[in-house]
Amino acid sequence: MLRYAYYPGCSMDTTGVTYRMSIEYLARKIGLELMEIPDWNCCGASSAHAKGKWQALALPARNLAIAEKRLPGLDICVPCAACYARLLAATAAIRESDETRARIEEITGVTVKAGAEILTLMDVLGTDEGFAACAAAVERKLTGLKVACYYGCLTSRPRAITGVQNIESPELMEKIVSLSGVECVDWDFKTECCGGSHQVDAPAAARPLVERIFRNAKANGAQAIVTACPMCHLNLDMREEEINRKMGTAYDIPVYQFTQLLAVAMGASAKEVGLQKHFYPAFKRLDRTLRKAGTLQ
Amino acid sequence: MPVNEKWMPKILAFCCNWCTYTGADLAGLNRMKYPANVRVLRVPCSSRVSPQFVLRAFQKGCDGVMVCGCHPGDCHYTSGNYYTRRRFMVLKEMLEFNGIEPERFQTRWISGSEAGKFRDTVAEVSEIVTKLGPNTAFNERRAENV
Amino acid sequence: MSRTGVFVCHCGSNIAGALDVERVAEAAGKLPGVRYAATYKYMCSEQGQQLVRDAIAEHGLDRIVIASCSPRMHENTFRKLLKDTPVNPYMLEIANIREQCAWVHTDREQATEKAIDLVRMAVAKVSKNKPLHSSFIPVHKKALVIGAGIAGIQAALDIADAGYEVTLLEKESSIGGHMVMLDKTFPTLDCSACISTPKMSEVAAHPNVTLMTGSTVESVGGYVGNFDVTIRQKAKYVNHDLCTGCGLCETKCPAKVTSEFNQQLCTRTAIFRPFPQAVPAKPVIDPDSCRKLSGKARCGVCQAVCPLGAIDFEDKDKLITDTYGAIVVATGYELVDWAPLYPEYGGGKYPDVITGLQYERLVNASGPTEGKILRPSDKSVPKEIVIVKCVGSRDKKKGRAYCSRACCMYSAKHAHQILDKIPDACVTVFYMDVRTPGKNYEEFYDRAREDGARYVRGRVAKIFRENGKLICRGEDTLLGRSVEVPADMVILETAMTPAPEIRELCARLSISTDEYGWVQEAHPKLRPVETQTAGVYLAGTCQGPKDIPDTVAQAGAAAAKVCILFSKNEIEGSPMISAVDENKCCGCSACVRVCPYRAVTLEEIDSREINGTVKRHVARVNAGLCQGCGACAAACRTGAIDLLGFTNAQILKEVDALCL
Amino acid sequence: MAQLQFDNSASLAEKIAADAGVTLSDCYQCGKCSAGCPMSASMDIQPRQAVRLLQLGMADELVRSRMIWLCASCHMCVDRCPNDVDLPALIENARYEAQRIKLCAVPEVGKFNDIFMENVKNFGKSQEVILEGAYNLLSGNLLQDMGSVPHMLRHGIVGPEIRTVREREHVRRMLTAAEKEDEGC
Repeated sequence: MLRYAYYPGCSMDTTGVTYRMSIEYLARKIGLELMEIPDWNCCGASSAHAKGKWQALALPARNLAIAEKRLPGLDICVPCAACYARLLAATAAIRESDETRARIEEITGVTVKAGAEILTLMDVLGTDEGFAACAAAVERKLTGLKVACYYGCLTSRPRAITGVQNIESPELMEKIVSLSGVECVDWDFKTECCGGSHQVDAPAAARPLVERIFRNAKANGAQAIVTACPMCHLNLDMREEEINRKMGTAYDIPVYQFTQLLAVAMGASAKEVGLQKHFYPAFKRLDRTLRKAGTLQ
Repeated sequence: MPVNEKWMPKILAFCCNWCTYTGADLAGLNRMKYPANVRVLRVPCSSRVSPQFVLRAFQKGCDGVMVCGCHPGDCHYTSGNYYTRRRFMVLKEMLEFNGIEPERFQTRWISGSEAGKFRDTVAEVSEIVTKLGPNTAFNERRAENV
Repeated sequence: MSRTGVFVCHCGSNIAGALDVERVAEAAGKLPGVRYAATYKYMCSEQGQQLVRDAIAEHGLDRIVIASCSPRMHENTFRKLLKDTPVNPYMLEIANIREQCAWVHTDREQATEKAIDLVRMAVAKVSKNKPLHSSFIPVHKKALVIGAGIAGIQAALDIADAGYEVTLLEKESSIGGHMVMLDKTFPTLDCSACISTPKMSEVAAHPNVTLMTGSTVESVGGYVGNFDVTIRQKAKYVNHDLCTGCGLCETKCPAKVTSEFNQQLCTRTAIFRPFPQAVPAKPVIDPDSCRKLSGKARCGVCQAVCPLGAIDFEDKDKLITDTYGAIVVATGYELVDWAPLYPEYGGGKYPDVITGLQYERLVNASGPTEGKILRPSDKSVPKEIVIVKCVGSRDKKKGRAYCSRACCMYSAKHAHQILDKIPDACVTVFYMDVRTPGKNYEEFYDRAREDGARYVRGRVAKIFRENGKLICRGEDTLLGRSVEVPADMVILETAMTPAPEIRELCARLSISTDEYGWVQEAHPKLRPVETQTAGVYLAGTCQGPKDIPDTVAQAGAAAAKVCILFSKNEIEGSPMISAVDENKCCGCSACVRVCPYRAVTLEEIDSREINGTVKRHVARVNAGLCQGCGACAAACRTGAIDLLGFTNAQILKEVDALCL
Repeated sequence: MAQLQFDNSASLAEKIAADAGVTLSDCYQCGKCSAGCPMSASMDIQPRQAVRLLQLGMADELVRSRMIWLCASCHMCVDRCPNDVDLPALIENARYEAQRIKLCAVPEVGKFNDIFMENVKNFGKSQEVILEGAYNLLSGNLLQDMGSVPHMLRHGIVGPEIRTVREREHVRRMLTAAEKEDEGC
């Protein structure tokens, strides 16, 4: 049964709005039940574990506790990579030592067992059932569009707690997004970091990271980059023009969430997946692909 | 021997010459330290140790007995330690049947290069046996004094 | 009543420094049956041994207990001493009061107590010892050498030159191993083929050597001096007696497969010789790639063109059994399969990221590019080349913590060759340390730097292709800055690992390997070419990574050990083997079943009973096969079969003594 | 410049290593971490040198460095390290020690984290608009990313709406308790 507890994360209603819209469209289409954790709080992202170890564990622990009480027996689907990393780290810490669990329960005032598995949206759609449901729901193909699948760092690292075998070039997103008919190029910056929050608080140091990703994607013939995290999407999409301006590059690579491409392949219109909300114009390339493929709605 | 506060258990360790005895020697070469209440009895292979010897040791007043050999698959005589493993699984039940705490009898696989493991095993077993106290269930000599 | 002598050794201060040796001797003096007890500073010294001889004569001793270091050290020394005294060498017991007492206990009182206990156990045991006499085992003066790389070839040559018969096995279709793949060898840069092919032809032509290629060991039985070994020789499908090696069939064969010898850089035909100077210089057919044999098509072209009718598609594997006195394991190494271990170096998807051995084939005149360094992708001459060291070695995360020893030197050789052959080449070597532990090695490394190789200290984190260049990301840790070096070709100096089937072979020879699969030598410092199984010796990289000079030295040492064994017609077997008291034996065959060496058999005997003679079965021990493990003695319900030297009586006495 | 002294802050180095669960002697300074670090180009000391400072008992220099604030904790270094040295954990604990003595060599990062956590303490959730606005004010780069604000407003990416957690008092209590716990050890 495609039913999971759902932890959207703070950016889903703001910078991650296109991700939310495409996930909701997708979930409706394939019958994926995402039961939002009631009254969830922020996972702490990169700031909590910069401030203190127990602040970093307390925030996600409360969410785990609510999910265990209100949505028992369901694994937790976490579409945002940063939230996934924090919930996973808390789960690992709680499972690893009872002493940690006791101190967390003392701090948060709630009992937490961390029994539920923490999954990214890719994991969910990568299961046999999820994959079959997506395959069945695809109505049109985006044939001819060459994309570079960008995972970012937190969906695969640290391997000790994510359990991902190949942290250098995973294949999961390629497998899922190929359902939409796009062609995935083989490139080498799949899991290089995009700079995360440093794009805001250390822009001079962080911008080159994004430029490096665009450079390798372009060098390998990518016409678009596909992400699976609101932070990665924001950092690539929002900074492309500024990089072209300041670094004299001419990248013309729109950035899509993998759920947007799937949704469009399942018949969603540009508006339904929020293409107009992108910082770097994203409508033209998809529109031309669909026209060439003769399957525009 | 009345039980005084610093009571030292007497533990007999049958050690196979090719692996555990070599490991014990290596522990000596590396000047590792471990409790002095274990006496090693050298046998060519752990499969030479008959259950009779173990029962004799307990009967005569040993507080703990160990049978140590090569890791299964590494036996110098190819299959000796398979017999050891089977024989002493059965013996453990018999000891329990006779009222001897099974923890007093330990079988361990220690190779010729595992000096540290030999030291840790001796320390661990002597701690176990010290906690269990003197072996009163099954020994003639102590029965007379107590 | 036994007249035992106890000698407690000071061992300088090793024992005397940690426990009260005088008190141990004094306590020993009071033990039942002890006639004489003394201590001496060095029992194993000449004077110490003389003390024993005098004491035997003076006090008429018939049993000796030495309380000293481990029996594994000096039991033989004292046995040899007793040989020329009236006391039988096996009327001796050693109490280990050094490695297992003085050196491992800090409390002097407890150590002394333990030493006294150990001496009491030894005295009790020796009271039940009986004189034993060695049996003698015939030695078949024929050696088996497994693996015909430079190690196997050298060992076989030395044994054969000593006048003994040798069978040299090689699993590939030609001998030569990895050395013959190389172009030059360090530190003298002489050509590898020039120094190994002569040895290959010499060993092939040697009257005492039987060369069997395409052969592996199927099973091994018996013991030192009498190993009966079954060898599987794979079908060659070419009758080498008829074939003259003209090579016509190779030119006509339509099947093309990647060449293992040339490290997948080019193809070979199904009927092939791996390289021009192959020994034997006659082709074999690889059944998997041959269209006819694998059933893909009718083909049979080679048979049609062969002027001598040497092709025989009906050829079958042969199993040959023979008896050998000694076995030398020289199975060599393989390079680790780096691609699945290093996705960060491209995981094998970039054709221009090659291994050291692939480079050796490129630069080798008989290689796929006739010695011109051309990069595999577009056969162009690479100008910027990066050499990455420690790929798979010194990397716990990738499963191998050890250093592969030879790569520091051969990477300097690679750098030198590139700078020599490609005029304006630029070579960057990423290293952590450069280890030059041999004669003229450091000078060789200096030359590589003088030639212009740029050594950057730092381990490469990532290799990726961008705009036609292979970008190597490393940190120059001496500069403290991260750096990206673009390259046309990258050479990975990958780790050595043992040959693939080494674990099965070692199981058959009942010798053990370490966690990585390197064969376990008897003693890393004192017995590097011997194994725990008498009669089985080691040579070369099967024992651990090493370079050619060490390999050849070890091959000579292994050959010497074989010759020592063969210098005697029979060897003295240990007398500590099982013996059967036929009166107690009821023929239940429990001992027959547990014996790992099939040394015990049931024999029918005529037994005189009250009502006349009766035929019944009793166990009988073959003195040659029995290795003295004692499994039978522990399995025997009636105590009929017992292990001499470790009899039930002796061990029970030792147990009783401990518990007084 | 006074001659370099080792072990000028050895106990702090040991504490950082112990808290991070790292055996410093595991690292043989091969540089694979620095080589793969995406932020290494703009760091005053390389990731490898951070471990070197701790090995030599010079934690003080690490705690004052910009590097520990520029690390994006992407974990590329630990997942490639041949000896499994958990460098992100060392850097994290160096940050905690820096905060205990009120040090932050890259003030913008410190401010960003403080504002972020204030938001979470007040509302239970991070508020992008307040985070962006307050950060610009406090960090002094008033016009940073202002160019894209019209676009974000027009498309409802950011807006006046404040999303809060009903039990945000519980979140506040929880975070205050956690802060005390963090100061303690």
